[in-house]
Formats: sequence, structure tokens, C-alpha cells
Amino acid sequence: MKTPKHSLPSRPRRRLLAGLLALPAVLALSTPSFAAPPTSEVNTSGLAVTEDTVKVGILHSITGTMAISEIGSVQAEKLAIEQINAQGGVLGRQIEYVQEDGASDWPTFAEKARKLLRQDDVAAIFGCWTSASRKAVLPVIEQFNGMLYYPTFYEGLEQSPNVIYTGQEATQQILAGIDWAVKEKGAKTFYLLGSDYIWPRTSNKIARIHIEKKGLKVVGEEYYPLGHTQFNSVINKIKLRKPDVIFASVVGGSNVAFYKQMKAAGVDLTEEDPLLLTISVTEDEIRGIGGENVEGVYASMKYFQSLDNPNNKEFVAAFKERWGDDMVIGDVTQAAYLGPWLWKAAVEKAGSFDVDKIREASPGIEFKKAPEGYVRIHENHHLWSKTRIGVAQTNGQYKVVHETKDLMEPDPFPEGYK
Amino acid sequence: MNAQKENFLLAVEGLTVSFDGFKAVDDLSFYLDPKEIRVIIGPNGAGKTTVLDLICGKTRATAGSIRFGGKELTKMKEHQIVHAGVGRKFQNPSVFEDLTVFENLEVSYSQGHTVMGALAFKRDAAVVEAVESIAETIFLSDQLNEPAGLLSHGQKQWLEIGMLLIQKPDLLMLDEPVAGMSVAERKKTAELLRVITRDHTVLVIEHDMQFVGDIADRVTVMHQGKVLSEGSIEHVKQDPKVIEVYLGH
Amino acid sequence: MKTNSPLQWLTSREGIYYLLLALLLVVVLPLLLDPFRLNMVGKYLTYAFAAIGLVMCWGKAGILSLGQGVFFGLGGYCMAMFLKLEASTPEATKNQSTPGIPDFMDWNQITELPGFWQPFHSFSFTLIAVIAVPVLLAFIIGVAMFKRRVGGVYFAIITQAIAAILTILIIGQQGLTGGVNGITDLQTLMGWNIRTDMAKTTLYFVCVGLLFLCLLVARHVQNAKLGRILVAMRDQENRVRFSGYDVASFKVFVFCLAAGLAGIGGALFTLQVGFMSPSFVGIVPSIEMVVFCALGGRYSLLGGVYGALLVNAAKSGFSESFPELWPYAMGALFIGVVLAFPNGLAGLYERYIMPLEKRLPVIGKYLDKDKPAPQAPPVVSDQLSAEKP
Amino acid sequence: MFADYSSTELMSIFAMQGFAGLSLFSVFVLMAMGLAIIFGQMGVINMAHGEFMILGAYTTYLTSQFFQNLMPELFAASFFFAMVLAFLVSGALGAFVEWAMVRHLYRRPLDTLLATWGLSLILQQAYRSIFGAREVGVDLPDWMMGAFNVTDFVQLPINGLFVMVIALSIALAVYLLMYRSGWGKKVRAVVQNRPMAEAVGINTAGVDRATFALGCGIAGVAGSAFTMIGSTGPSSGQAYIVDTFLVVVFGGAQSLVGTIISAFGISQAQSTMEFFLSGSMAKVLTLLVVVGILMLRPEGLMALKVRR
Repeated sequence: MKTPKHSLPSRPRRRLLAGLLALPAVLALSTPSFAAPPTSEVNTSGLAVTEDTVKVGILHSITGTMAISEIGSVQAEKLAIEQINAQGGVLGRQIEYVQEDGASDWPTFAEKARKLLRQDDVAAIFGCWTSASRKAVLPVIEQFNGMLYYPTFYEGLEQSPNVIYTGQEATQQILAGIDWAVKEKGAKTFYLLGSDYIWPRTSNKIARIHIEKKGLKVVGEEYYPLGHTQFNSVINKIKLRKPDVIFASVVGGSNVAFYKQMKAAGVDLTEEDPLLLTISVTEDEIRGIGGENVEGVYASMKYFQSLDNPNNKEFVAAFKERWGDDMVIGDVTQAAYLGPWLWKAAVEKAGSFDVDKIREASPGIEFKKAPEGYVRIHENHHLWSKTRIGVAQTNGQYKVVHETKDLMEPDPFPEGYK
Repeated sequence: MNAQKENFLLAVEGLTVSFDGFKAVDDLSFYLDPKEIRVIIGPNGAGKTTVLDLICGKTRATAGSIRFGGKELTKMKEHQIVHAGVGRKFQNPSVFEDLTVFENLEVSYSQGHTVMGALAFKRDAAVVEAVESIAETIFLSDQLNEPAGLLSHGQKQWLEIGMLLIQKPDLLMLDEPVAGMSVAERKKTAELLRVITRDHTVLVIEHDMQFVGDIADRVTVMHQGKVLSEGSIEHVKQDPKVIEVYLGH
Repeated sequence: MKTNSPLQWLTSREGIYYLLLALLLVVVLPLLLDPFRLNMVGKYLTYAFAAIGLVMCWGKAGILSLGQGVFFGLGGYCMAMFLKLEASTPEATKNQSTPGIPDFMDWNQITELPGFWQPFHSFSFTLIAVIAVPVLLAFIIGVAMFKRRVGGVYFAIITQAIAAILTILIIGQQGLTGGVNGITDLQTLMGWNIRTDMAKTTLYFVCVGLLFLCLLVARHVQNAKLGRILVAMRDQENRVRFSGYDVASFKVFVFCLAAGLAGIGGALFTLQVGFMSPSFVGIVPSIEMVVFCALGGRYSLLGGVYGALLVNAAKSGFSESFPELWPYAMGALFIGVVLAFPNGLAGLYERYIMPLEKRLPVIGKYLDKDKPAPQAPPVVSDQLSAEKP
Repeated sequence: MFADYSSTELMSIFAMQGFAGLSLFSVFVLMAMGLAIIFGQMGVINMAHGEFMILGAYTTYLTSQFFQNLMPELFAASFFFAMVLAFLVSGALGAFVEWAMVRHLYRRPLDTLLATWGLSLILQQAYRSIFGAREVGVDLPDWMMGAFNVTDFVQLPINGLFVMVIALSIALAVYLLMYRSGWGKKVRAVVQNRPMAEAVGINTAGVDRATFALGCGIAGVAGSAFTMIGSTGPSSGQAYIVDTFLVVVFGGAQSLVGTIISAFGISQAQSTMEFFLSGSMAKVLTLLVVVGILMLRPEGLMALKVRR
């Protein structure tokens, strides 16, 4: 493994550092930018920066099976870039983006990341969605010392100096969700259900440990292949085991089948017997599933389109204006929107586009205009953020019923949850 | 009985095969002496081709036995039956159209029949000689380097016969060897068969009674999967049962 | 086989084609392309191994396998397992609950390296396994299917189902296999960093060298009597059978040959790309490999190589310039090849370019001296269909 | 394993699992009927079969949108209208594809596989361009939602029953058409001996086109029915293709009855195993068993024994 020039602080020191670093970050952000500094000063590592432009990459699947999920992220990233440009760009330079298609194929992601870094010399890449695509891209990003802003909530267990994780890692989403279900809904028994790959499996592992720590019981754990569309058997099992909570991390097209079949099998989720708590169904997915099929489903995430705060209202309005009135915005889309803004803040704080300097500047960066409220980059390159519980309505939106009091600390390598 | 059996080259006894209940060959028995030329005749659907299929292993018998030179063929695989010395020509000429005449004969040459053997096979003088001599027998010396696909229908029939000969089989089975041939080709084929029959046992299916009369030692008449009559061509021509079957409807 | 010495062969028409390809791969491309693009060509070439296998298996012997990706993937996984073990030293993984095992195992609460991973500590074992594992699986499938005379469309669909099974299995057993992410973050081969430009360029040349080796092996098989029997089998299976051949064992052989070639390709892919994932074991890559082969010309070994190069280059090119259009272009390519020139590029070349060569005063006369071996039959038709069980 | 449950619960489990198996069965039958005609009868390996299904699903989506927005009072009946439309749209595309592509490939069945795979790429991307990459949700009329409560524990979902009824009606219709009508005789005549069929005055080109269109139309109806239980996205069709081919091959390609029996066997096996094993392993085991049996019996379950 290549050792980065800047090594991450060891774990015990992190909390302390976070507080210290936050202060200068606020100061840095509040400094107004003057006339654009010369290129030779802000770009010492051969990036595609000119006197008035800077190139970044957008790398998502816009074809293939993952396009469904990733299109929203592309839209959000483009919107953020356009907004930044309208405000005068970064260090006086307009952002130009090179968009590449990962085509839902992991080696293609790696190949395109390579192209973006080696041929286009982009200053940062906003992209990837699935863990597999990130894992494929990661060695490339590290080798050529690029900067990746990764938007998806994911399983954790990773902390690359060259990645800023703008979505939540597993514990942020799961612990808050389960705590809420236990405290507010008196849940005692849980049924864990997921698609068969690393994120659901890791999430359920964390969930199981957390549940068992509380002395409560997991009565079933089940995985189905990605794209599976027949859930009648598991629905029967659930009916039989009578859990208080179904903890679901089913992804993609399987969701549609699962919720439709739940409803058809006579499980009325609004009765909350059992209660369904998901960490994977955003507003985006609901469009495909149909609002009436998920009514009463609870989701544990950091962002819902219905969040009631001025930042979000502005963001939602801008998004709809740019991409159409019928757009919905899910958790990942919002996280993708944070990427360009956090990068801009880091560039301005570092006064340079150089990746090494951005990396150094990143921890402690705050973004107060975040639609989700307020976020701050932890030294482990993940975001401090609040977790919310929303309940799905027939109109396809979540109604927020709970919000963690404090920002949850990101903990990609959770002690005691391995 | 057993002692008697040993004297036959081919002994077919109680042979039966049924397709979904339809008995195409029904309790059939006949015997071939070494160097005998036997012709099977019979109306369409009598089960003639099926008999050949059964002997060469293409179709599996439901019951009965086929003994060939002391070996039980019904239990053997097709290629083992060939190695035991049974060669079979199909009704429609089946030669390898993408290969040249030379290569067609070479493929049938009795060496390099295993995967490794075929990989290590060298075209040595013995091979060339064997191929050329057979080519002469089957009137194709001038076409040795032509793709078989370009041959006429009759030439393909000859080539297929040549491909059997080069295997040096003890028993040759020919399914309508002159079907679809011109008169001239027919004559040449009869000539060819006469050469062949000098040192092979031959089992032929044929309709052309003139041709049958020319070559057959004995004739077996089949009808509805059974032997209707057997004997010399004159004998079966006189047999009222045969006349009934051929003319009665 | 009519040529006696290698030199004579190299100056024959066929030899010149091989020389031209060598010139392109060894001289022209390395001079024209930067290391990044050259590495991409190297990646495409790994598919050419699978395509050569398909030319032998499908073009020559008429067995359409939709499981070529399985063998490619298995070869790739074998190599990836070795590299992953090398990368997972106790030092590099000291943050794990169980240091010294691959990271994804640790995430899945596996505390001990599973038995079947153990031998992959050895490089020589790995090299053997890269070929042996795919061949063994192909042998089992081949014996089971061909001895039962499963052929044609049925064989294609069953191999496709096997590809599906293996994909689900690899994804489902993620503690042992890395799941859907695959085996990632591979860095060194026996201490040699495979991520540098220098290493990638070296690997490219290794890949080209092995490709020619495989081409020559395949060519040897094609020109031996075995090759003629394969073609004969494709066209008249029964005649071959009743000429005394155990058809099934020949099919098993060529299927295993294709699997072995694909396995080598897969291992080189892992080395050049730096990871392996179940997406290469699946149905889509398997079909794509068939397309490389079909585009290049299913009867021509060199056609397979050019097919793999061109389709992949087109795919990369299209997806860079018109990301939303490339599926249309790819789809149109499939349909166009099949409808308009079923013998692929090799067929086109024979039909349109070869006659032109003769008009060139010097080259034409030179090339005319040896008669071109007809690579493809005049009419393509699947004899396989006649052979439904 | 069963010790925790009372006997009534056990009875209910078996009843519900049986029903789960039946609904999987009807899904398989729907998918396989169209393919049984196209692949089993015509020998065309249609890899774009899933995309024809999804075309039906999108047609259903558009129809239901249309009714919801313009004629809400008729919305309850829109589904039947949508199914007819799905049949026609998919059938029309099928006829076009047959004319433009498939008819040139009847002598090369394996090449149909490649060409239709290309077609499936094009169709998927076309759906993506037209309907967007996201999945669309089809709203169902209220009467289709919910379930009959047979006992406290056993509920039969109405849309599941509905899909089952559609599946069986289609199977019956196909059977009558293929085996009890003059047209079916023509189709089988063409399949078995094309030159002869031509010689006796059958318009083989017309029969081919109609047969292919029929198969695609049925795929469209299947897609329409699937909107009730599955997802509708550009790539959703891909999920079904391997299963569908296995069902048809396993049944014995030329036998419709075989297709139904094999759909029943595979669905029951899979849903039973799903109850005892994890979903992934159940799927792997089911496929393995199917492949294993196919190796022992390559001609499938219900193949005719013919003289070859």
C-alpha cells in the first residue's frame, strides 16, 4: 500500500482533533475570495487547470442496470457545479466537467477513472455508487493520487486518504435506526433481510450485534440474489416468526417485487405489525415501487426530500427547476450534491487544487448550506451528520418523525461491531 | 446352437426395437456367413434402415442380440463397433463437404482415432499410398484435392464407400448405394461393389431389383419389422407372401 | 503442414498474416500509444485468448459455449487469489481482527484462511491452477454433457445456466470469494509492483507473447488431423462417429482447450487490471466473448484476435464520446455482423480484399504462389440444429 | 426445525408455501409460454424475450397513466385494456423484428442468439432513453390490492390469484391454438418440414411471422401481468431470461405440456428450498438440480421419442 504523505491520525486522537480543526475551517470558509491567483501557484501537480477553468470528472453509470440509481447523483453533481460556477467558480476558475460512463461494469469504472486521471488530469472525481465500483476505482485513485467524492451510504470498513465519503457509513444509519425502534416502538424481535452482497451483510452484522447487545433477539436473517423478484417464501417466514421489526436492506429492482408482494400478501405496513425499517429505500426507489405499496415503511437515513429547513427548500426548488418538476431527491442524490461543494471549500481553504493540499485541508471542513442541515468532514474522511427516521407516505415522500439530537460520528471501523 | 453361431460373421437374434410402443423391428433374426453378400429388401417402413441403425449402434435395441465375430454389439458404443469391423454407409451421402477428398479419406484412415493419436498423426507415405489406392478404386483419383462439397451426388456416394473401405471393415453395410444415381453411375457402382465383395461381407439395402439380382447371394425380405422371406433372389420372387406384400395392395 | 521449416512458413501467406499481427502488437501499438492506452489494449488482448478458444470450440467444432466467461473468470480468480494472499501479509493487515487473511474475509468474520485458499500461497501452484481449474471444470461439464450427446442450442443454454449458478455462488459466498466486489486491491506479483507504468507495459508484452504462443498451439491443433476431425464433426457428426471416432472425447478435448485458453486470458486480465470480480463469470461477458469471435470471423484464429481488439476498442471509444449511444452501436454491430457478414471480418477480407491483392503487381504475384487455404465454408449453416437430442 | 410451531401453524405454513410456489409457477408459465412458441416451436433463441415482456409492462404503465389522468372513472377496468394493448404492441414489434431480422436466420439458430442479444441491448437503451433510467411504478386499481383471508394466518393475495388466472388462461389459449386449431396445425407443419409445408400450399413466411408475433405478444401480456408483482425498468427483463430458457428446455422444448410441468416442478422445488435455505443457496441448488437432470435426460421431461 502506498503511504500517503499525510497519514491519518490514530483513532484516540481523532475526537480531540475534530474540535480543534473545526475552528480554522470556519474562518477559512468565511474569507471572501479575491482575484484568481495564478495557475502556477494553485496547481503544482500538473492538473488540468488554466487561468480561468478547472476540470473535474463525473463518473457514474448512465447505462446498464445501475443507471437507475446513479442518474440522480449525476444530476445533483451537475447542479452543484453549475451553482458554484454561477457564484464565480473555485479560486476564480469555472469548473468544467468530463463525464464518463461506468456502464454498471466495475472494470469499466476502473478504466474510466484511469482515463480521467491520466488523460484528462481532472482535479477531482465525483462518482461511483456501488461498493464494487468504488473498490474497483480505489487502487487507481490511490495510485495516481486523485480525489474521489463518493456519495452512497455504504458498509464502512474503508478509509482511503484519497476519498471523501459524503454518504453515511453503516453505523451512522443503523445504530440510530435500531435505537429509535427499540425506544419509541418497543421493538424486541428483529428479522434481518437483505440483498446478497457486502453492504446488506455488513449492515446486518452490525445490526445483529447492536440488537443482541441490548439483550433483544434476531429471529431471522435472510439474503436474496441481486435482482431476485420472488419474496413469497420469506414473507411466509416473516409471518411465522412474527418479528416486531423487519430490518430491510434489499436494493434495486428487488425492492419493487418485495414491497408489492408484502402488500399483496396482506401485510399492511401502516399497522406496524411488524414494523418495517429500511436503510435502502429512498424517495428514488419509491418512484419505482409505488407510494401506496410502501406507505407506513420507516427509513433510517440522513436526508429526506421533505426535510423542513431553508437550505433544503432552496435545494429542492433548484433541483426541480434544473431537472424537471417530477424529479424526486433521495438520500444519495443529496450526498452527491455535497461533493462539489465540499471540494470547493477544501480547495479554497488550501488555496490550491493540489490533491495533497486538499487532503490536508479537508478534515474539519464544514458545509452550512447543506440541504441536510449541517455537515462537517471528520478526520476519517467521512461526514458528521444527523440521522433521521422518516415514514413513507402514499405520495412517495417521507414524513420525518425523528432526528438524532447530535451529529453522529462516522466510525468506519466500529470497535465491537466487527 | 452356440457352436453353430460361431460360424456366422453376424448373428442377429430376437432383435426388437420400439418407438413409443410402435415396433419398428419385431423379433427379427437372421445370420450372415463370412464373405456373403446379403440384400435386404422390403416396402417402405419395413424397418430396413432401422436394422442397420441397430447393428451399427445408432439406435439401441429394446431386446434381442447382435453377435458379430463373437462380440455382442448391442452393448458397445458406435466407435467401438466400427473398430470391431463394421462399416456403415448412410442413405443420404454424408461426406465432409468442407474437407478435400484426400482429407475425407484420411479422416477415415484407421489410425489416429484417439484424441492424442489425432494430434500426433503424421501424413506419412503409408497413409498417402492407402488413400491413393482407395481413390483409384472409387474413381476419384483426379479429384483428390477438391473439396468434397463440389463433387456430384454419385461421386459423393462413392467417396463415402471409399471412406468405409479405407477402414478395412469385415462387414460393410450400404443403405441404398445407387439411389439417385444416373444410369452410367449405376453401372460403375455395380462394378465397384463387385470389386468390394471379393473380400468383404456386405449387407445392402436396395430397391432396384435388377441391381439386387446382379449382386446378391441371398436376399432377406422384411415386412412390418419382421422377416417375411429369405433365400435366393429367385426363391423370394416366387414366395406368395412376398408377392402378396408387394402387389397385394 | 506442407511447410517444412519455420522460415518457409513465415513467408507463406498465413505466416505473413501472423507477422503483420506481431508487427502491430509489438511495434506499432507500443510506439503509438501511451502506457495508459497500451494497458487498455493489453486488457482487450486478454479477451482474445477467450476468443481463440471460441474459434476452436465454436467455429471449428461447432460447439457454442455460453460459459467461456466462467473459465476466463476462474483463471482470473486463481491469479487473484495468489496476488491477494501476497497483499495480505500480517503487516499490511494488522488492523484486522485476524491479521494475515484477505480483508474481505475479515469483514465476514472469517478467522482462518479456508483450506482451498492455502495452496495459492505457491506461485507455481497458481500457474498450474490458472489452466488446470478451468480445464477440470470444463472436463467435468464436457464429459457429463457430450457423453449424453447434449449439443447445439441445449449445450449453449446449459452452459449459460452454469454461468448463472457460478455467479450466484461466488456472490453468495462472499466470505470466501469477496462476493460482488470481487478480489480487489492487488498490488504486487512476487514483490514486483504491478501498478506502475513500467510493469503494465512489461505485462503487455508478456500478454502478447503468450497470445502468440496460444495462437500457435491452437494453429497446431487446427492443422493436425485433430483439426480436420473437429471440422468433420461439426458438419457430419454421425459420419465421424461411424468412421470409428469417439466423438464425445474430441468434443471434451476442444471444450477443455477453449477453457484453458480462457483461463490464461483471465489470469492475464487480473494481472493487468488489478482485480477480479464475478461480473466476468456471468452471462453477459460470456456472450460478449462470442461476439468478439463472431465479429472477427468464427472460423479464423486471427479473426478472433482482431474481433476482440476491435469490439473492445469500439466500446471504449463509443462510450467516451457518446456514452448514451454505445449500447445502440453495440447492438447494431451484433445484428449487422450476424445478418450481413456471418463469417465476420475474416470472411469480408477473403471476399473483398484478397481479390484486390492479386492486382498489386509485386505482392499479388508473390502471394499467389501458395494457394490460400479456404478458411470458411461458402455457406454458413448450423449443422448443430440437425443434431438436437 | 418445526418443533416451535403448533400444528395449525404448520398447516398454514404448508398452505402458504404451496401458494408461494403456485405464484412462482404462474410467473414461470407466463414467461415460458411465449418462449415455448418461439424457441420450442420455431427454434429461435430469442434473447430479447425479456425486453418484449418489459415492452408490455411499459405499455401497461402508459395505459394506466392515461386512464388515471384522463378517464379516472374507468381506471378500475384499465388493466384489461392494458393487457390487450400490451399484446398488440409487443406482437407488432415482434412481427417487425421477424421481418427485419429473424426470417433471415432460420437456418442458423445459434446466430439468432447473437442477433437477438444485440436487439435486447438496443431495446434496453431505447427504454432508457424514452422512459428514463429509473424504474416506473404502475398503480393498480384498488380492487386488485389486498388479500382474501382464508384463516387468520392464510391470506391469498388477489393480484397473485389474478396472475395465476391469467397464466392458466394463456396456457389454455396457447394449447387450443396450437393443438386444436387449423392454424396450429400449419405452425407445426412448418416447424417439422418447411419445404413440404410450402409444397402443400402453406404460406410459410406468413405463418412464421404470425407465430413469432404471437410469442412476443404473449411475452407482452406476461410483462403486463408482472407490473403487479415485479419492477418495471429498462433492464428488468434480463432477470428472467435464464430461468425462462431453463424452464422451456427442462420441459422438453417442443412440448407445451412439458413446459407447464417443468414450470411447476422448478417453482415448487425453489419455493420449498427457499423456506429451508437462504434465497441464494435455494436458487443455486434449484439450478444445479435442473442442469443435473438435463444431463441425464437431455431431451427434457416430455420429449417425444422419434426415429432418428
